[in-house]
Amino acid sequence: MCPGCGHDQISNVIIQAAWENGLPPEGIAKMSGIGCSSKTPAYFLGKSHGFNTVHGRMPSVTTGANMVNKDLTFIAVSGDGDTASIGMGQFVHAIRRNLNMVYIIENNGVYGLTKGQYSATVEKGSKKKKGAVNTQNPIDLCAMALNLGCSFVARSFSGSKKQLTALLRAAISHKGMAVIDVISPCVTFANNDESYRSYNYVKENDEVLHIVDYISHYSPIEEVDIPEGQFKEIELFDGSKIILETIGSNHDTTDVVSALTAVHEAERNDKHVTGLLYYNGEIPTTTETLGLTNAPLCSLNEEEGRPSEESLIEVNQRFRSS
Amino acid sequence: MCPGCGHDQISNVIIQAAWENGLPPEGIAKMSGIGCSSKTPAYFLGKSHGFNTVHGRMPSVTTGANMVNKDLTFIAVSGDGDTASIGMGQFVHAIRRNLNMVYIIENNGVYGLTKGQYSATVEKGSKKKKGAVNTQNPIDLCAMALNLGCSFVARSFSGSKKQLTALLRAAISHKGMAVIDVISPCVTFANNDESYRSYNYVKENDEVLHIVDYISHYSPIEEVDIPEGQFKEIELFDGSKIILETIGSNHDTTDVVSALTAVHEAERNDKHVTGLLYYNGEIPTTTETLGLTNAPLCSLNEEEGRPSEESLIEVNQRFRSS
Amino acid sequence: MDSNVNNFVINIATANGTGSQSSNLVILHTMFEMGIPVSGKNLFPSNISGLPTWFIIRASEAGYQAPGDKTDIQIVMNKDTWEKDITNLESGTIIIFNEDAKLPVDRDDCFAFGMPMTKMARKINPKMAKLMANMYYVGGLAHILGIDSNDILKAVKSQFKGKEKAIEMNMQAINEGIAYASENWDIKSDFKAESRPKDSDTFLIEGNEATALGTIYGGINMLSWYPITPSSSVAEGIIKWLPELRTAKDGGTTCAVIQAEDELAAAGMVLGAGWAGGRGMTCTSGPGISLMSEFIGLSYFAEVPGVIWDVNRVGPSTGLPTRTQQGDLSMLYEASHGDTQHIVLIPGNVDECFEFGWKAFDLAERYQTMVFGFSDLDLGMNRWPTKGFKYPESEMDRGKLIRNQQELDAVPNYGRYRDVDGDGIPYRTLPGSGIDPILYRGTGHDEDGVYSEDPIVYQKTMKRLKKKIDGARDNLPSPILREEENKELGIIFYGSMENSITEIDDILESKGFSVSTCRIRALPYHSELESFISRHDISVVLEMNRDGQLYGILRKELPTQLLKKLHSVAYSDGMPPRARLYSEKIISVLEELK
Amino acid sequence: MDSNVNNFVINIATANGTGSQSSNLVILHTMFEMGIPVSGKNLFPSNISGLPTWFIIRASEAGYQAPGDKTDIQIVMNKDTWEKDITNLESGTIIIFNEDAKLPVDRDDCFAFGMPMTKMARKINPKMAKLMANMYYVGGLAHILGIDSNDILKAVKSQFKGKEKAIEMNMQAINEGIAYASENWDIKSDFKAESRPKDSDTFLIEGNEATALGTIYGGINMLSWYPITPSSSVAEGIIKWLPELRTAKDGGTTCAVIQAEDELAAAGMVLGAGWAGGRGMTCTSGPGISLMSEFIGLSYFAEVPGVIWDVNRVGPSTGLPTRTQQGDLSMLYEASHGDTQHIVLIPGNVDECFEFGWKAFDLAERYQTMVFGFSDLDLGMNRWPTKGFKYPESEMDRGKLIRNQQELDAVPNYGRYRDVDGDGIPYRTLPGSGIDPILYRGTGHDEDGVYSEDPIVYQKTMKRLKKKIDGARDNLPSPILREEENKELGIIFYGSMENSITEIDDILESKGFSVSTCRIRALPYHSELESFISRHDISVVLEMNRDGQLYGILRKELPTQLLKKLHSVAYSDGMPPRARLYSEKIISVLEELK
Ligand SMILES: Cc1ncc(C[n+]2csc(CCOP(=O)(O)OP(=O)(O)O)c2C)c(N)n1
Ligand SMILES: Cc1ncc(C[n+]2csc(CCOP(=O)(O)OP(=O)(O)O)c2C)c(N)n1
Ligand code: SF4
Ligand code: SF4
Ligand SMILES: [Mg+2]
Ligand SMILES: [Mg+2]
Repeated sequence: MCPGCGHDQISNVIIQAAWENGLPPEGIAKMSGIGCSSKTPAYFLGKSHGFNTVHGRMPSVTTGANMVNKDLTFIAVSGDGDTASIGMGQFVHAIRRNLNMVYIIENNGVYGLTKGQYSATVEKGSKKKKGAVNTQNPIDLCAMALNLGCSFVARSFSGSKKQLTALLRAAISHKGMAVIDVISPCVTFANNDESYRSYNYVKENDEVLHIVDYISHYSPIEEVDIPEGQFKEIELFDGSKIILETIGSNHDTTDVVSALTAVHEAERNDKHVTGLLYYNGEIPTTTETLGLTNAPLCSLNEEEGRPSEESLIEVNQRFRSS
Repeated sequence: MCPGCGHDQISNVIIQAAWENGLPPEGIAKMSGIGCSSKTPAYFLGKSHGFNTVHGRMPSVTTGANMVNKDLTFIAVSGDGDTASIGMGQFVHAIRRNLNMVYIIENNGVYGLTKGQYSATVEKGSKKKKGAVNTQNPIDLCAMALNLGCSFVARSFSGSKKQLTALLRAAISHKGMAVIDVISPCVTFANNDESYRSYNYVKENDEVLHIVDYISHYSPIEEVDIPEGQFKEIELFDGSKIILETIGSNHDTTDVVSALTAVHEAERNDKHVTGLLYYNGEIPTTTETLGLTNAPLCSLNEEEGRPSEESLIEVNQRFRSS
Repeated sequence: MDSNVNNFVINIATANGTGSQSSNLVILHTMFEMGIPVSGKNLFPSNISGLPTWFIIRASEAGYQAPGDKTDIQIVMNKDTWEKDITNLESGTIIIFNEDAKLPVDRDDCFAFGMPMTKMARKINPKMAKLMANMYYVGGLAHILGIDSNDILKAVKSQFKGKEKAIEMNMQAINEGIAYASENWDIKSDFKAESRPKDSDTFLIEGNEATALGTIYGGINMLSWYPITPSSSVAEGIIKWLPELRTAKDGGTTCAVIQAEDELAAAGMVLGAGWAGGRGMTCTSGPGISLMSEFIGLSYFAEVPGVIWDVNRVGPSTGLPTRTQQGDLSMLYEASHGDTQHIVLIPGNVDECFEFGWKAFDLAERYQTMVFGFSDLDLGMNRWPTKGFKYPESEMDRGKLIRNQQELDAVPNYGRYRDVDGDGIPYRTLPGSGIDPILYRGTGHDEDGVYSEDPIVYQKTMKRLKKKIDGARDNLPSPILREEENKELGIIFYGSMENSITEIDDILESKGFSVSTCRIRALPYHSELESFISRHDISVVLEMNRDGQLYGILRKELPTQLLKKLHSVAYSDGMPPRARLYSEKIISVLEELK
Repeated sequence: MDSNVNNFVINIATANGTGSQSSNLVILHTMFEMGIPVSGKNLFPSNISGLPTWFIIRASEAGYQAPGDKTDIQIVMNKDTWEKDITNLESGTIIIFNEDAKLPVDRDDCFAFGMPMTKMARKINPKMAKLMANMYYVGGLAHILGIDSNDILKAVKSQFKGKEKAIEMNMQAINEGIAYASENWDIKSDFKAESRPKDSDTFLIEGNEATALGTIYGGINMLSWYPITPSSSVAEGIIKWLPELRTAKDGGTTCAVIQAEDELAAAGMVLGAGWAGGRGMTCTSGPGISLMSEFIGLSYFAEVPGVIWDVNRVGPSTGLPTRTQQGDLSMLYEASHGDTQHIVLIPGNVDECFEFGWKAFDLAERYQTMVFGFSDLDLGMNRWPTKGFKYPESEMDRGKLIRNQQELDAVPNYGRYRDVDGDGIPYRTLPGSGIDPILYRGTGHDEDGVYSEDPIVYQKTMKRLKKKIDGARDNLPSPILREEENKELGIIFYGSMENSITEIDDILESKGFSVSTCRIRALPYHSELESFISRHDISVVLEMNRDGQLYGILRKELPTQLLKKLHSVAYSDGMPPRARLYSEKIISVLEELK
């Protein structure tokens, strides 16, 4: 990871939340796709098994694993490229199935690992190191999840350790799909050309002497804590600003339409609304819907997993007489 | 097509709308994926070129074609399986790009061509010929499109010829992505076991004498015309009912949030809201965003399409002296 | 064959969606229950209603199951193909047609018999006339072939189990058909259906249902699937049998079934299940395999067990979705970018569909890799005889799976990817166990599973993988050999070609060739294949594709000195292999060699 | 080589993200501008910051461009690999290290020279010390090799074009480095960098940028891409050059660029563009090809032109994303299910990257199919010399494209898929033209493009497709032959192996072998290949993968009698091919043959 990357802060919160929730590491499965974000499971919860799968397809692998061992706690990390572009279909359908997992999106608006192309969540008007000004609407992954009836939807910021820890702890406890979209700035590629501390600005105007392959060091953004219902302007490493708003305590987390309205309204005002947007603990999970037996399927022995010889004789016989 | 299939009615409306809009057939490109719905371009506008592509990937092929010949009118037909399952990613991103096309979803809640498995748009609680009761949330493709900022979103019913023709004419005239989700019953596979005219009901209780490979004949549902702001219960071929509501004239087609609210509300009341839900003619299309030259790229000649020899000499020289 | 008793081919031309399939199955099952060696092929269109369908029934005392190269009795019901169906017939063919179609039958050189089927059906039930009309040709046929109405009744009863009214009405139509034919048709045919003592163990079943049962007995824990012809009925078979066969004591199921959003997701779920220690599988056809390629490579490199059952249809692209081919083989064997190699099991009959259905899981776990079942539409969606499926001879093989600390301690110098035993196969532990956790990945990794870009580490891993899969050769189903004394000509073939090989063999023998056969049942190929080729003067690889895909694989891998003995006969037009056509192609290759 | 003048290998070990790349390029360009035959290889990790990176610079009077098998001068800057970097060196190596790392250099058998680089850098600019430190090793090297500070100044000036302060500070660091070294280092090395007369036409460029320019001169109309190492810089090169080279008179661009949502979409866009009459292309690497498989089959069967440029990285799966390999070849050639075969162009140098960049479109339109460019990371992302790119010798070939009614009338018996000319290539019309519209499809179709499931129609179509692609063979770039008189040994190779072949050849000649070479530049293979093999006693197919992928293709397709002459040397560890290693492998194969 580049020094100061938001993803590192999230890794720390994951460790913290797992610990605070008293999860034994062997009960956790770390899942990810491909990207800087998806590399992070190498750096947290080293005593848990994990699977760094292929780009955009983490949800399906998690689904298969969940089916055969539903007792694991699936903590998954993805990027905005991994989820909103190549992985859109699997994201949507894992939500629709209410797969029991925590789905963390480490959202930086760019493809970090491939050196800074825009992702589909980047804001309109952004003009970054690579390419022209983005003129397309960003895809808001929380709005997407809400609209699909996702059973737990939250947004946070990599620098909001307290809020993020609380949300993550709740997500881990939640039975069903918990989507947390975490704004997590890429210090290396997601900086605005125009802002006065950006890579290019510095390169042109200050003393950076090299043209390729130099990653500046930034300190991670320190703790950001915004009381419910309030908002705050946060200055990022490159001097650009984002406005974070913590959703008010009067927000009804059981009402999809009002959550959607809040998200769209914040967007219109160039803010990012954070906090728990929607929650419903009553929706059956995939394994419940399918009516699986109680023991994890991977633990079944010969008798439990394979029908008896008598049953096959009976099956053959039935065909003969039909 | 099976006799009575809703898709056939839509084909007729497409012919009608193209004619009423005065589109010359050579100016139209018919695009589709794979499915019963996607086969229909073989049966309309025979004087137009078309491409029946692969399953779920029609939007990308349309995108490429649109880039090199932006003067064509792209009329695309897809199914709910084609769009909401395998094609979800491409659907989302074509919308995000505001590709200039008409995207008709012939939505029957099932995979017709592969014999009746549920699609992701099927309603909760449905219990059809194949498989168990569906317990998952349906994906509402209009809500999806609205949420993504799609520039034209409408819903209709294959039997609502008048409404559908009007919507389609508007969609064809629209500059940008026009999504029309058309409820289009599959008479062969989308019938409810419990309803008194369903395939199974009839098979068990009446005189259908064959067990395999028999497709009943149904008359297509006759004209359904519901005044704005009102709703009507429609009886389908199998005796099951759906409630269609035409969105009121007071609906503000420029307000995404109120359109979303209307869709979600209708869903809560087991209704389907139809009509033009959202419209914005100001969003630049993909080719506008990209700043393409005015002539369709496929028409460029040698001089227009290939830089001059002098320019290459200059390029070489530049490298030498750098 | 000289006698026309139990030796004939019936072709029934209808449109799909008209219910003719019921009538066709009544004919097939009637003859089957009479003990006549019979086979049926359904040639249906990729469309739900209205397009032409042909059903071919072949009776053959010799037990030939290929569709036959000519038609003896043609039934024409479909106006759309009427003319073509009739003009293509050889002289002397018997034609049964529905008079109510009001279309001409201009073949004086044939024997044409009409019946006003729709009109007659209308009398029984006006609303159902179109549907019922089909039962009248059953009657007409019964008359011509001398089939007893009581034999038909048995088949009708079992088909419409318990539905008395249906049984009654259908039998009325059939009997009226018999009566009409005997009164109005002046027939001098010697085609006859004669009862034979029937092996009471034998029954007919579609390959896909056999596969479905096989996987259930193989302990499948997760089926992920995306509908696609001709593989859907594997999934539907599993779904049908699970409640009865795989419900646990607590009432829950021991196999999760997920209709995935597409084939990429289906493959991903298989990997997820395998990684977590379960037996996951998906079934698909060519387009699905193309879409699964990336995941197949991940399975190979990260060594995650899984099963993909490919029921081949005609490619490339969407191709002919309801026709048969062996066109995916070379793709399966090396699917995905980079250097890869996969285990492929190739059943040739319904017994093997069942057997390889369960065995695939054992092999996948043993070799910690993706194992393919490779069937095709002909084998998968038509009905074939079996004497009953055999229970797996041994317990499930979970391979080198470490479940607890003791087992771990027993492995010296454990590392997830360390070749402790020298066979290229490492040990593995499961998530949830807390034992030696690693982060699985598709990127380079060392013997302990740690990320590595080291050249030597990479190269050693790849070498080990090669050794691992190569080592599987002789543990895979061995070829089935049938050899003649003089080792003149060997035919190497696989899969559903099995259904035509006896007839091909007989045709070739009748032309004076002495033919041995070798049916390949798996890739990478078994060492016995090499000795088979060595022993024979000439070997021909016979397959249903354009490019000779198995031939190509063998040319790549066999010792060079054997190649001069090896020749290719590859042909595919979507139809199940007709023995005469393929025999002729073999002969012309042999003649070129002279 | 005996002399150490302009014959040495420098290995620079740093961590990525520290800015060392700038220093490395200064060294490379200084020597290049001095007229020294030099090449540079960047071995970087798949990670943005902090992981080990090596840059290998080789000077070679013989013009060898392979990285060399041993290191003469090792620069160590990275604490993480410090120990390994040092222990692996051969005796006598010169080691330059940053003293401020405070790590030991325990190699008495080597010549180790330290410099307090960070401390010195801190004096120039405390904030930028870590970054500036890299310029000190440039100084140290300059001292050892006897490079004049003025020669360096030229390279620094062109690199930091116009940024006076940067130039000044960097030069200060470099000069301080030179001064420190001459004062403190006691060196008896005879490695020397000596100026040579430089061909003023020659410049260095990355293969991917050459490709980008080629496609722009090929009239590309649509680029769809999804970022993936090592192909991204093809797309970025196109994006960079478009405004200057492809802006129309009205100010609009003549090439649409779309960053797709994934590789499936990127491939679909290519087909859409080709179908609509434009020149569409995408660039990707192995995982992308796997994902594009389904669309590749559609292109083949529906006959839609398109170009996919594959820059190979190490597979399988995610593999080693920043290392090089020739591991996708067999997949490209037969990608997708069913019987398929695709045209593959294989550039071996930057001139061909440019040439095949434009030619791919001509061939795609001529043969109405997907054409692959097959490059690799080494060729694509490292800098190679060219004397300048050559303008296409003829106008764009749009193939059998019918633009208007007259042209249509000129084609007797037109049908979209009718083989009017007997070469397997049909004519096509475009959407928008109103001329003979059809519905394109991936399902079976007859000569007029109408849906068909007819067996004969299908079989004929497939035969024609085979003929069409086979017919392309001798219209594709022919192999480059370099033959010795006595035709003892032929080496068949392709792609970036070109950079090592002269050295391999020299090594083999020095061991007494007489070596001819044949560089394959396209698949399906050109007929000249067969005569090359016939002429030579033995031919070895040399490639950078595990399984001998080209060898396998040739074994499948070559006349059987040639196969006994053909042998395989395939090896891949992710590194660009070192000549000595591959030569040894060739020799051991030859020895086995004795
Ligand atoms: C199939 C495939 N396509 C492309 C890539 C190259 N790739 C690696 S990471 C990445 C994007 C990562 O972006 P994101 O998910 O936002 O993660 P970040 O690095 O920003 O955390 C891409 C395109 C790949 N590995 N696999
Ligand atoms: C890659 C791929 N997977 C699966 C299929 C099989 N298939 C054909 S149509 C279809 C579903 C069609 O459903 P929908 O889009 O809803 O269309 P409908 O037939 O209901 O109109 C499927 C799964 C295919 N052709 N290609
Ligand atoms: S490139 Fe960006 S996302 Fe990746 S590690 Fe660096 S800062 Fe983080
Ligand atoms: S199966 Fe359903 S969707 Fe397909 S043609 Fe028949 S009625 Fe229409
Ligand atoms: Mg990102
Ligand atoms: Mg549908």
